[in-house]
This record gives sequence, structure tokens and C-alpha cells, in this order.
Amino acid sequence: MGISDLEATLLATAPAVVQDAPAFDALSTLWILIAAILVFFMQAGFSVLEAGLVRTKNAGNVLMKNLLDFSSATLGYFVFGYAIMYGSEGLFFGTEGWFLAGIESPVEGLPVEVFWLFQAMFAGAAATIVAGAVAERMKFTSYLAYSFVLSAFIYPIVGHWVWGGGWLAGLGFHDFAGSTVVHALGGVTGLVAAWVLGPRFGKFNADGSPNAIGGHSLPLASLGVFILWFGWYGFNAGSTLGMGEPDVVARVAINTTLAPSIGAVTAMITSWVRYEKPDLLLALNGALAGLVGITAPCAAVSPGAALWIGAIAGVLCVFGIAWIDAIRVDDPVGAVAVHGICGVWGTLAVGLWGREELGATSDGLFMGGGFGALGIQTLGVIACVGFTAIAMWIVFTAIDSVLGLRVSHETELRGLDIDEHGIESYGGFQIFTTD
Amino acid sequence: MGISDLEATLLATAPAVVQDAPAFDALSTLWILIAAILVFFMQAGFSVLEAGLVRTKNAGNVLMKNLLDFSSATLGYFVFGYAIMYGSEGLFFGTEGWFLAGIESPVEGLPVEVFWLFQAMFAGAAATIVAGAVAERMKFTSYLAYSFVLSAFIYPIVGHWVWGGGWLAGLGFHDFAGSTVVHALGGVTGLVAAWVLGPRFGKFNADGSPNAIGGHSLPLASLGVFILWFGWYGFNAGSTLGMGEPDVVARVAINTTLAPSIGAVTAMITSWVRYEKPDLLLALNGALAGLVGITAPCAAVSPGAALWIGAIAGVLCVFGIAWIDAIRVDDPVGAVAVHGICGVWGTLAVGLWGREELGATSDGLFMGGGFGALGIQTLGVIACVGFTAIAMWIVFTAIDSVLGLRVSHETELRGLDIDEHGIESYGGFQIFTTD
Amino acid sequence: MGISDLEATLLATAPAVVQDAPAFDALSTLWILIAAILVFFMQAGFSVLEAGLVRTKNAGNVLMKNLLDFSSATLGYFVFGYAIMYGSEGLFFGTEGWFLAGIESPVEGLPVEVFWLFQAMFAGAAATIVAGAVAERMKFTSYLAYSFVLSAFIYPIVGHWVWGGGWLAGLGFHDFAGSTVVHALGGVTGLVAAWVLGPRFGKFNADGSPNAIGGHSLPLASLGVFILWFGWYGFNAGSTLGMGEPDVVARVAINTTLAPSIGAVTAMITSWVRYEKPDLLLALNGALAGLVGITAPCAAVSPGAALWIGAIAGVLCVFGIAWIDAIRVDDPVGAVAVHGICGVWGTLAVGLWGREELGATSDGLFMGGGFGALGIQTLGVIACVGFTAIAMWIVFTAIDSVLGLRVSHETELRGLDIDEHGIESYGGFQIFTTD
Amino acid sequence: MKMIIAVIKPEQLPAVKQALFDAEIRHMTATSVLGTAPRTEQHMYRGVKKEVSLLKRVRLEVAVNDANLERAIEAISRGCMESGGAGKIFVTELHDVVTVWTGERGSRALY
Amino acid sequence: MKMIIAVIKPEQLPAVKQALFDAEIRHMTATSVLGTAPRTEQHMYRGVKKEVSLLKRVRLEVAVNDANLERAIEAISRGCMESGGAGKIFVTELHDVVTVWTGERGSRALY
Amino acid sequence: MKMIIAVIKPEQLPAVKQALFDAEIRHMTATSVLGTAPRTEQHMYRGVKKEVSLLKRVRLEVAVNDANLERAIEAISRGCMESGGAGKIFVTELHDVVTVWTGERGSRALY
Ligand SMILES: Nc1ncnc2c1ncn2[C@@H]1O[C@H](COP(=O)(O)OP(=O)(O)O)[C@@H](O)[C@H]1O
Ligand SMILES: Nc1ncnc2c1ncn2[C@@H]1O[C@H](COP(=O)(O)OP(=O)(O)O)[C@@H](O)[C@H]1O
Ligand SMILES: Nc1ncnc2c1ncn2[C@@H]1O[C@H](COP(=O)(O)OP(=O)(O)O)[C@@H](O)[C@H]1O
Repeated sequence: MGISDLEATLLATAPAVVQDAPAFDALSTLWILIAAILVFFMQAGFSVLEAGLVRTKNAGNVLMKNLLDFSSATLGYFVFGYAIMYGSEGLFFGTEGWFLAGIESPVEGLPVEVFWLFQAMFAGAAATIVAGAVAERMKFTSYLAYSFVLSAFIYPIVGHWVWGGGWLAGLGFHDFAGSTVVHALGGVTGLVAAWVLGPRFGKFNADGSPNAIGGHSLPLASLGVFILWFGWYGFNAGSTLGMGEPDVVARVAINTTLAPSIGAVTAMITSWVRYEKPDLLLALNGALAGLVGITAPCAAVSPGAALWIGAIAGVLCVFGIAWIDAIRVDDPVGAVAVHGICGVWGTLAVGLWGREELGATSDGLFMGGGFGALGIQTLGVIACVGFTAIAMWIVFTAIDSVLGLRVSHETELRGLDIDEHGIESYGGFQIFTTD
Repeated sequence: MGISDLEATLLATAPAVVQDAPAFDALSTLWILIAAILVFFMQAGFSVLEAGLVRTKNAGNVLMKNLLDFSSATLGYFVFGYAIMYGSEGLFFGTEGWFLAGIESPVEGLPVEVFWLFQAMFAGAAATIVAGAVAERMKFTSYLAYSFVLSAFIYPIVGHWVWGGGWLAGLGFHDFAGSTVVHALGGVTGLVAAWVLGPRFGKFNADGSPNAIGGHSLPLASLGVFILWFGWYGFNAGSTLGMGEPDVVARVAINTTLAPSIGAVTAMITSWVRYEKPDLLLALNGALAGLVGITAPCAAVSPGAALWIGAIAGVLCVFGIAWIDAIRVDDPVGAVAVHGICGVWGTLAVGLWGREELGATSDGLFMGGGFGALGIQTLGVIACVGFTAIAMWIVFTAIDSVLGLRVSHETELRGLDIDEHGIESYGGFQIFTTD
Repeated sequence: MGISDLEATLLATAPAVVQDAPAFDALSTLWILIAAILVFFMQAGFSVLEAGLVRTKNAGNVLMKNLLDFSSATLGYFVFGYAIMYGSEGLFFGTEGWFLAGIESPVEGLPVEVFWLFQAMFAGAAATIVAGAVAERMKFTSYLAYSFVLSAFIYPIVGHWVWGGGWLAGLGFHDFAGSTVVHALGGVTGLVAAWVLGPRFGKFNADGSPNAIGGHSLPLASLGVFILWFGWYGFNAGSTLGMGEPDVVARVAINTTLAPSIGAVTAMITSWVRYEKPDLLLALNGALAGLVGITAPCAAVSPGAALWIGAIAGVLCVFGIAWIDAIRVDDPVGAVAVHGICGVWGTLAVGLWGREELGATSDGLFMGGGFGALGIQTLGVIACVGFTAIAMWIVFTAIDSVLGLRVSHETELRGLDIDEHGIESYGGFQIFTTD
Repeated sequence: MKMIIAVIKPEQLPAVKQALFDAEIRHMTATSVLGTAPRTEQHMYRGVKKEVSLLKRVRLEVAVNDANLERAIEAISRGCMESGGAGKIFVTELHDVVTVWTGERGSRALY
Repeated sequence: MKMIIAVIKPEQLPAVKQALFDAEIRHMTATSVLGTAPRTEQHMYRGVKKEVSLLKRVRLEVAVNDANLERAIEAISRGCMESGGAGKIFVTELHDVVTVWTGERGSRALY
Repeated sequence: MKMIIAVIKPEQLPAVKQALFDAEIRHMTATSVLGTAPRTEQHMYRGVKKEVSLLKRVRLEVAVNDANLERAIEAISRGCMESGGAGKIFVTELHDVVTVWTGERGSRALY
């Protein structure tokens, strides 16, 4: 007995209910709350993944950045962000509901606090993606400044365009759970930041060839990826914003499983072929690439298409990581390739395999829908990524001139843990700090 | 109510069912089950947090204590605890339902097993808080003894007063999810224990000035805090004991997000001002402080008030930690400040920002309700904390005289892992065991 | 309000709804989705537990195996496994629904994608149990081959017998959540694999007496166990396949708490008595043993019986681990004893404490039902374990002759991380690689 | 000049360090090492005896002038005795010493 | 007396230890170190070549009497040869030895 | 032959290694150690001052021929100076060297 039909009936009986108090859909509220909690946990995943991929001397700094960017993101999103993103209709941004005052959730039946919670977790995720790309060299204060701006203003604006009833929503741009809004946005911000910051000492040789600067704990990195995958079920399946259509939730869930699975496999195989050995970090990145890739199309494509999308994402991320090195940008954790490149890929994939009957605006290219959907998806990606890149470039250069973005060379050698926080991440262990 | 009425309707259609079995509220049952599972996971958070904050030579011992105190807590709560806490009305303790035999859940529509599960997880949490405060020096056997007594008898008695229909409930004392019942109780027990045990070798100099004895893994500590925060959504939002009022659940959830976020920020700023550098451990403790602080008022205050409560909790925990050192009590993980002091703070906060329309017994001081609520909250805190302190002091001195509370000086130097369990926490790593 | 009125209306309009589209039970769908997500997270538990129990030089390899066996398991289960297990009735295996094409879920009201998801997670778990038993010496390629075969063919066949309407289901064999289907199957596969592979270099002395080869991180191992326990609530309580009977879900949940709790305690006591000191790893294994043991009977026994089952499982696993050593099989993580032996125990326990009124086929021996149930349970165990052992022995010898199962002696000494993947699990740490 | 190498048990480090400070010997280098022992310790690992033939030790290097050699050895010995009595001391010839910052060499570089 | 310092590859440790035991040399101190190598190894890290110029090595210290010096060197060499052949041995003068517990000094302290 | 033992700060390692390479000294053994320092550093731990009396240092061992001794010392000193100036160098007599693989001994084994 599906809630879906109930909802239908609800709308009939609704008016009666509405006048006194808004009628809440307890089941959908529970689901979105749980989804939000799962997405929250992704923060833990990001922090251990990124910590594991840096050297011991910078692990604490990365953990600190992950904790504080999330904290300030939720605060910034509470005060400004939500109002800009969902406060009111408008082509470019909303203007009501600062501090969540005097507004209701756009989703019928959901208390606004739960809807906000789910959205705030997304803002936190977008901000935290960057921590990895700027790891081991970015000043803590400057990082705080950046992350507040991103989650309080930049992310909400882009979010408004796509999800808040903005101009891209109007054009039928389809990004179900945020391949572009969250991941490509985070990825491109990481790219701009890493590029403005410059590479870590010793990352590139005089001739521009890259050196590997290894992380310090694969178990942490691997645990981080599993936690992220775990939370991603909330991220994608929760974007249904309710339990009204159990079959959609189910489809999203299976796609969110198949894409990362095959992504891990194809990334591993690619690494095997290119580098002789199956690489753990690339396989882990491949799983994340599959997750990022399926985030936009998760509801609008069939499991079969999800396999294609994930498989290609896995390959893309391996080449993407190599390409980022080739253009001499230093991204210690591969955030740009995984979130940026695969985020774009996932968004475009909606234009290839999306199906109208499954909720896409129109059938994708391979579904016989022609180039229409693909065109709109491309436009949307260019708009969001372009705007973010320019806006963040301004933000970073501004911060740089005021606070300075980068720590001193000595601090970089000694490690940010000691110099910026006066802490040691691993007391008692004998460690080669400059290995 | 929610589902329950429809069950009623359902039962109409299925009269056969009605007379024998009680009607269960499937949605609420699911929510409380999930909440209990989330609270269970906090156990993992406590264990990695506490393990990360001790030295390598004692990490295994802390992990062991965390596993066993939870195990014995659930057993003790099954055999004795639940009956004392919820077994029957009565001013001071209940007396029915040993082994859960022949009783029903006090909450309409919830199977007693699920209600028990949720409550048992709380008992486990209360017991485990202490593991950190007594770390690196308390005998394993004595720890087992203490934790069984706490979770089987002491905690249930206090719990009965507040939640089991005891005298404090009668007076209108409001502790929604347990700032006092769980956290202040655990914190004060830790204080008594740490005080009776005495400080670790080398913690205080002759002149009483404290030395820092660093933990061994910030990544573990930080992961632990994220896991705790994750589980806390179950802890607080689950204390609604059902999905009957989605808006209350939603309010609890948003407050449980804003308070720790701002707590982490204010704690970091305080540490920055006081100690020149932004400290990771204090920021992490600040997040926990915010969570502990909002636990009592989470349902009865607005998000705005939650920000105040969390912000003050964050500052409180930094000063609290320094104060504990100043009175020469050695609390390796800061449990007393975080759970004890902020637990008290959170309970009193109900008397300041609590609102009757949101479920508080009466409006708080800042809500124009005068000192009434604040008075009752203060009384409740004094009663619970006082009783616990006295009872546990007796328990610890008793255990001390029978089993001895503290390990030998040699064992302390060599580490409890080797001497008490014959294990090494980190095989293969080159470690300075006495660093 | 919310749902309640709807449902009410539903009961009226329900019949009308049914004819057009399959009506989904939103609540049950949500529960099974969440349960599947919890079971997914067990993968993270397995990977950190197993990584923590091997030496640093092999940690990355274990993590890689855990990631890839899960990925290939879901793919294999999508293409072949599900069809074989649930595709169609039939005594020995199903033959429809390859790629999930054109079939519906056997459970009324559940979208097939969600049902598949839950089942796929089980297949992944079965495959991953083996990773621990073959750790530190099995070739990566051969491991991939094995895990695909297990999850795509072997597991689904056994699963079909018991859960897919096969011959054992017909006989009334009761394995609620998979003590046999998942755990005994994984355990016996691990036994066969470890036996065919032979022990690690230095595990057994010339006289056959075993040496201990310690793991490298107890915190990881301990975190892994907590994650597994956390996920197990989804594993067992989710096997209700819906929220139709809240009281059953509740009973499963409480049993899934009491059994591991007492298992940890009895295992600790046993280790204390046998080896003078309370052992952390054995206590952790005891908790897992309790979980494995209660998996089959979790729904059909009372909490009291769960205590017995868990307590005995805890003792069994300690002796089991010693016994595996005694027969000179090298199981680095104790998977055979925990999953194999306790899986068998749990299945038989249904024949001892199972109660018809609680869902067992017939009352167990101690419930006055005589030997009937016990006989069928024994038969089922023998059939499943026997078939698996033979099938896997063939598989492993086949792989051995084609790819070779074992790495070279040099690789084993240097570690699989460097030789098979060219990675270091802990960069910067000073480590005795051959300790 | 001599280079003293003392191998002690980790738990002896505080006592030995103290003893050296009392003897006004303030400079040393410590390394955590594995050392053999007369009798092998036995740990338990999941119920299996673990013959630990290499035990955790701390290796202290102390460079001193010939004049201070005996004082240093006595100090170390005292520290060891106060904390269990284990410990082995090796003395090697020290040919030269350089303090980079001052460029001082020879025994003067030790002050 | 001499102090022998042998730097070997980690995987050579079991063989070398065995060889020393067979030669009835039972005491040693092991440290995990990083050593340069004639040819640098190449690891892969996320697809990027990683020039590892400092490789994991084990540094063994063995103090022996002059009489046993050659026996010890042969034993170590044998152990190294059985396990790949890498390895470097350094021998320094040992001026004195002290066993704290007994107070014995000089070569007698080595037994 | 001489065995040079240099104790430097971790962040000095790159510079010192480079300086030695420039002086064509390519072989060395590095250990991470804890060393005392003239002035103790102060870290903060949860707001409590942490007197770190033993600081992370890197211990470099370089075996050279007498002919190269000064060159090596200069190189190390230069490297240290370029990177802060801390650092202590100890020189001990080296009685013999063996390259296991070739069996070469004495100073020839150093090439
Ligand atoms: N001949 C030797 N060569 C090198 N190291 C030695 C020698 N004899 C002893 N040692 C080192 O000194 C440490 C202490 O030796 P000893 O005092 O005999 O054992 P213990 O410390 O257990 O009493 C040993 O663990 C070993 O590391
Ligand atoms: N001149 C030297 N000074 C100090 N240590 C040296 C010297 N030559 C070799 N070593 C140490 O001995 C180890 C083994 O040297 P070698 O046998 O040449 O390399 P490999 O072990 O790779 O064959 C080196 O890794 C280094 O740690
Ligand atoms: N007399 C000594 N014996 C042994 N080691 C010494 C001695 N003097 C200095 N060292 C080592 O050399 C390191 C560097 O010494 P020094 O240059 O005085 O301190 P810093 O490096 O802080 O300037 C010290 O940390 C210590 O490890």
C-alpha cells in the first residue's frame, strides 16, 4: 500500500488540514532526517580520507579544517545561505528567510527544519571537498574565511539556480542530487584554490615532472571512502525529499550501488594497465568517481545506464588525476579529478541516458531524445562551473592579499600541525617528518 | 500519535488481532529502533576518541574497557536496571520487570523490547563516559565492577527520578534527552573516580602545575567525535520516543546541529585567544560540549537559543578543562568538563530559554517565565549530581578496599596493555613507550 | 496528524489502488533500504577489522581485497546471482531475472531494487569473510577470481535452497538471517582456502606448534567490530523484510544486542581462565561470535534463549580459534572459528530454543518440541556446509592450477603491499616490516 | 672523547635521564630499538604464545669527554639500578666533534 | 672488542638473526632505519612515479670480542647471502662494555 | 676510515642530503631519533604547556675514508647552515668495512 497514492488522497483532503497547522508527513520527515544524518556522516568520511592522504605532519591541520568548515558552513547556511537558496523565487537568488525566520519548507509535508538540515549538510559537503585540494600548504585562517564565503554565498547562489527555482531550473536543467551543484562546484573551487596556491614544496621537478608525495595511512583513507559511500545513500536517495514514491527511492539506491562498484573496478583495471599494478588509492577514487558520476542521473536512468556512467567515471578519474598533474596543479587527494571532472561527467550523462518517464526533463541522446537534454545539461554545467570559478578566483585572490593564502616555507617543511596548531598528530610514534 | 490512530482503524478491520496483541505503531517503532542503533554507534565513537587521547601503551586497555562496560551495561540493565528505572511508578525506584518479564513499554505503540533497547544504549553511554577520565591507571577488574554497578543500579535510580515517573518528574524537572541523567551523571562519576584514583605519574609537578601527557592519535580522536555527533542525532531526536510529532523531531535535529557547530567555533576561538593557537582537541571538545549542552533543552528551545547554549558550552568546556587541572584532578580526555560541567549547563539552560509552548514545563527566565523553571532545574541538577557523587564515592572506595582501584607504578610505566592484557596495540611500529 | 489521516483514507481506498500499479509499502521499503545501508557499512567494518589484524606490510592488500570483493560481488549478484537465488522457484536454483530484468520482488510491497540491494549486501558480506582467512599470502588476482565465483554462483545456490524457495525451505529449515547461508558458508570457504593455501611463513614450528603473528592495530580492529555490530542490526532486524510486524523487529533487535554482549563477556572470561589475562581480541571475537550465533535464531527465540546462545558462542569461538591452530590451519583473523563454527552453532540453536509461536517451523528441543527441528537444522547445515566445502575446494584448486593461489616467498616476506600493489600503508612511520 | 651507547628498557628512561641530569650531563640522543634478551618474554596473542625474541629497548647515545666518562657511566648505572637493574653500556672512541653553529671542534664542542 | 654495525634489508633479518644464533652470537640491537641504495627503487603512488632514494633498512649492532669478530662477520655475510646478498657491515673499536646488573666491565661483560 | 654521525633537525634533511650529494658522498643511513636541546620547546596540549625536552631529530651515519672526512664534514655543515644552523657532528674511528655482495673489505668496500 504505497504512500504515493496516499499523498494523492492527501492533496484532496489537504485544504481541510492546512488552515489550522501544516500537516506533516511523518514518514517522509523521518526519511529526510535519516538521510540528513547519513550525509552528515560523510563529513567524517571526508576528514579521515583527506587526513589519510596527507603526511603525518599535516594530518591534524586537515582534520581541523574539516571540523571547522562544516561548523561554519552550517552556521553560514543558517544565517544567510538558506535564504539565498530557497528563501524566495527569483532568477538568481532568494532574499527571504534569514535565520530561517518566517518561512515554510518548499516541500509539502516536511518541517522546514528538516528540509534545512538536509540542505545544510550539502553545503557542508561542498565546502569540505576543497580541504583536500589545498592540503599541506594553505593557511588555516584563510581556509576558514574561504569556507564561510563558499557555504554562505557562492554555493547557495548556484543552488538557487538549479534547485531553488532559479533560471536553470526554469530551463529544465536536471541535477537530481548535485553532481554539479555540490561536486563540480567543490571540485572547480579546489582547482582554482590549488592553482592560486601553487604546488607543495617538492611536488614538481624543474622540468615540470611530478613527484609523488605519499599519504600516511591507507587504512584511514579506505575507511573514509567506505564512510562516504555509506553516507552517499542519504545524499542521493534522500534527494527524493520524501517517501512518496518508494520505487524512485529504490531506483536511486540501486544505481548508487552499481555505479561506484563498477567505478572501483574500472579504475583498478585502468591503473593496472597504465601502471602495471592494481592501485588501491585509484580503486578507492574510482568508487568515489562512480558515486559522483551517478549523483545527477541517479533517479532518471536505469541500472544498466548506471553501470555505463560509473564505469566511465572510474576510467575518467584515473586519467583526470594524471591530467591535473600534467597541468602542474598540485591536488594532494585528487579532489579535482574525482569531484570536478566526474561531477561534470555525471551531469552530462543525464543528457545521454536520462529518461523522461523516470523523471528527466526529456529523453537523453542514447534514449532517442536527441541533443536537447544534452544541450541544456551542458549549458548548466558551463554556467555553474564558470560562475564558481570566477567568483572563487576573486575570493581567493582577495583573501590572499588580505590574509595571505599560503604558510611559510619553514612551516611547510616542519608541518602545519606544529606551526599552526602546536599539536602532534601521532604522539609516541617514531616518524620521519620530512619523508 | 501519528500512525497509532490508523492502526486503530486497521484493528477495526482485523478484530481478531485486537484482543490478544497490543497495537503497535510501526513508524514510531522503526524510528526508535533506528535511534537506538545510532546511539549504539556512539559506543564506537567513545572508544576511538578515548583510545586516541591516551598513549599507545594504554590504547588497548581503553578499547577493552569500552567494549566490556557496554556489554555488562546492557546485561545489567536487562536484569536489574530497566526494572528499577521503568518497572513501576514510585518516588524513588521501580520494582517490577526484572529480565523484562511481564511488562509493557510505557510508551503507547512501542514494543517494550525497542523501548528497552533505546534505554539500554543510554545506560551504556553513561557508563562509558567514565572510561576516559580514569584512563591509563585504573585496574581493569575494578573498572568492570564499577561499570556494572553504575549501569545496573545508580543510573537507573537517577533515571527513574527524571524519566521513570519519580519525584523529579513530578516536580516538572525537564531533561529531554539526558544532559543531567546521562552526561552530568557520567561526568561527576568520572570526577569522583579520577579524584579517588589520583593523577597519572608525571601529570602534576611538585608545585602542582600540570604537565601535558599527549594522546597518540588525533585522527582516531577526531573520527570519534564525528561518530559521537552522528549518533547524537539518535540520542536527542530519538528521545521524542516516536514520530507522532514530526515538527518536534525536526526542531530537536536542527538544534542538535547548530549547538555543536557553534560550540566547536567558540571553543576554538577561546583556545586561540588563551593559548595563541587554534587547538584541534579543544575544538573537538567544543563540539561535544555543544552536544551535551543542547541535550536537555533540545526540544524546548528555538534554534536561536540553541546557538546561545552551544556557544556558551564551547567556552565553558575550555575553561572547565583548565579548571579541572587547577584543582589537580587528572582527566586524560576532558570527560568531566565536557560531560559534567556542560551537562549541568545544558540542564540549567532549560530554565533560561525553555518555552512552555515547545514542551517545557514553564517558560524560562529569558522567555519571561521568571525564576520558577530555573529553580526546579537547579534543584534537579543538585539532587542528581549530589546523589551520584555520594553513591559513586562509596562504590569506588568500596572497590578500592576490596580489589584496589589502581595498577602498580611499574604497570603504569610499562603500560596497561602489556601488563593487564599482554597485548601490544601497535605491532611493528617503532614507538617511544614512555614518551 | 500527518500520515494518520492518510493511512485511514488508504484503508478505504486501498482496493481501488491495487489494480493499476503494484502498490508499494513505503514504510517497509524505507526500513529495508535503511537495513541494506547498514549492512553495506559492515563492509567498512570487515575491512578495518581485517586490516588491523594483519601486519603493516599487508594492510593495504587486505583493504584492496575488501573493496574489490564487494564491488565484484554486487556486479556478479546483479548479473547472475539474484536470478539464481530468487529468479524462479525450483528445488536447486532459479533461472530468471538476469540483470534484474522483468521480475518483481518476492516480498509484496517492496520494490525489487530494494529487495535486491538488501540481498546483494549479504552476498558481499559472505565473500568478504574469506579475505581475513587468506590474508597475508593469497594472490590478489586469484582472490578476485574466487570472490566473483562465490558471490555470483555458490552463495546464490545455497541461498536459493534456504531463502529462494529451494528444497531446504521446503523441509522447514529455519535460518532467519543467515548463520548458515552467509556466515557458515563464508567460514567454511575460509577454512578450505586457508587449508589449500597453507600457513604463512613462520606460523607453525617444525613440531607443529603455532606461533602468534600479531596484527598491527588494535584500534582499527576494535573499531571494525563496533561497525560490524552496528551494521548487524540491519542484517538481522532487516531480515524481517518489512515493518509489518513491529514486535518481531523489536525482538530481533534485542536479541541482536544481548547475544553479542554476553558473547564478549564469556569469551573474555574464557581467555582469562585459559591464558591468565583478559584478551581484547578474543573479547572482540566473542562479540562477533554472539552476533553470528544469534543470526539464525534471532526472530524465533526469546531474549533469555539469546543469552544462552550468545554465551555459548563466546566460549566456542575461543576454543574454536585454538582448535583451528591445532589442526595447523592458519587463519590470521579467526574467521573460521567466528563465522564458521559459530554460524553452525547458531543454526543448530534454532533446533534447541526455537519456538513455533515466534515463527520457527516447530518448537525446539528445549521448548519441548523434541528432536524434529534439531534434525532438520542439522541436515540443512550439513547440506550447505558440505556443498560449499566441496564446491569451493574445486574452485580453489582450479584457480591454483591456472593462476596460482599463493604469492612468492619473497613477496610474503617483503609484504603484499609493496610487491602486489607498489604501495606502503603507512608512509613516514618507522616500522619493523618483518617483525 | 668517548661516545657512550646505553641500551635500556623503555620504562628505565625517566630514571636514567634524571640521573644524567643530576650528573650535569644534559645532552643525549635517544632511539627506540629492538634488543635481544637473555630470556625471551612471552606475550599472548589471541591465546597463542608469542615468543618475543626482540624486545623494545631504548638506545641512548651520550658523547662525553674522557674526564666525564666514569661520571657518566656511574650516572647511567645508578639510573638503571633504580629502575630494575637491566641495561648494557658500550663505550666507543670519539675521534672528533663539531658544533655546526659555532664551528667549534674537538672536546670544546662538547660544552 | 669491536662493535659491528650491519645494515641489511628488512626481509634479510630472519636469515641474518638465524646465522648469528648458529654462530652462538645471541645478543644484538636492531633499529629500523632508512638507507641510501646504489639504484633507487621506484614505487607508484596514484600513478605517479615515486623515486624512493631512502629505502627501509634494518641496522644491527653486535658487540663482540676481537676473537669472535671474524666469526660474526662471516655469520652476518652468510645470512645476507642466503637472503639476496645485499648488506653492508661496519666495524668500530669498542673501548669498554658494562653490564649494569653485575657491574662487570670489559670483555667479560660480553658473556 | 671514519664513521660520521650527524644529528640534525628533520627539516634540515633535504638540505644536508643535497650537500652530501654535491660533495659526491652518496651513501648514508638515516634514523629518526629524539634529541635533547639547549632550550626546550614548548607545545600546547589542550591548553596545557607541554615541556618537550626530547625533540625529533634525524641521525645520519656516513662512513668515509680519511681522505674524504673533511669534505664530508664541510658538506654536512654547509647543509645545516643553509637550513637554520642547528646540528651536531660526531666522528668515530672505523676499523673495517665489508660489502657482503662482493666480499670486499676495508676502504675499498667504501667505493
Ligand atoms: N653483545 C651485544 N651487542 C649488541 N647489543 C647488545 C649486546 N648485548 C646486549 N645488547 C643490547 O643490550 C640490551 C640489554 O641487554 P641485557 O641487559 O643483557 O638484557 P636485559 O635488558 O633484558 O637485561 C639488549 O636487549 C640488547 O639490545
Ligand atoms: N658509506 C656509507 N655510510 C653509511 N651507511 C652506508 C654507507 N654505505 C652503505 N650504507 C648503508 O648500507 C645500506 C646497504 O648498502 P648497499 O648494500 O650498498 O645497498 P643495498 O642494500 O641496496 O645493496 C645502505 O642502504 C645504507 O643504509
Ligand atoms: N653530548 C651529546 N651526546 C649525544 N648527543 C648529543 C650531544 N650533544 C648533542 N647531541 C645531539 O645533537 C642534537 C643537536 O644538538 P644541538 O645542536 O646542541 O641542539 P639543536 O639541534 O637544538 O641546536 C641534540 O638534539 C642531540 O640529539
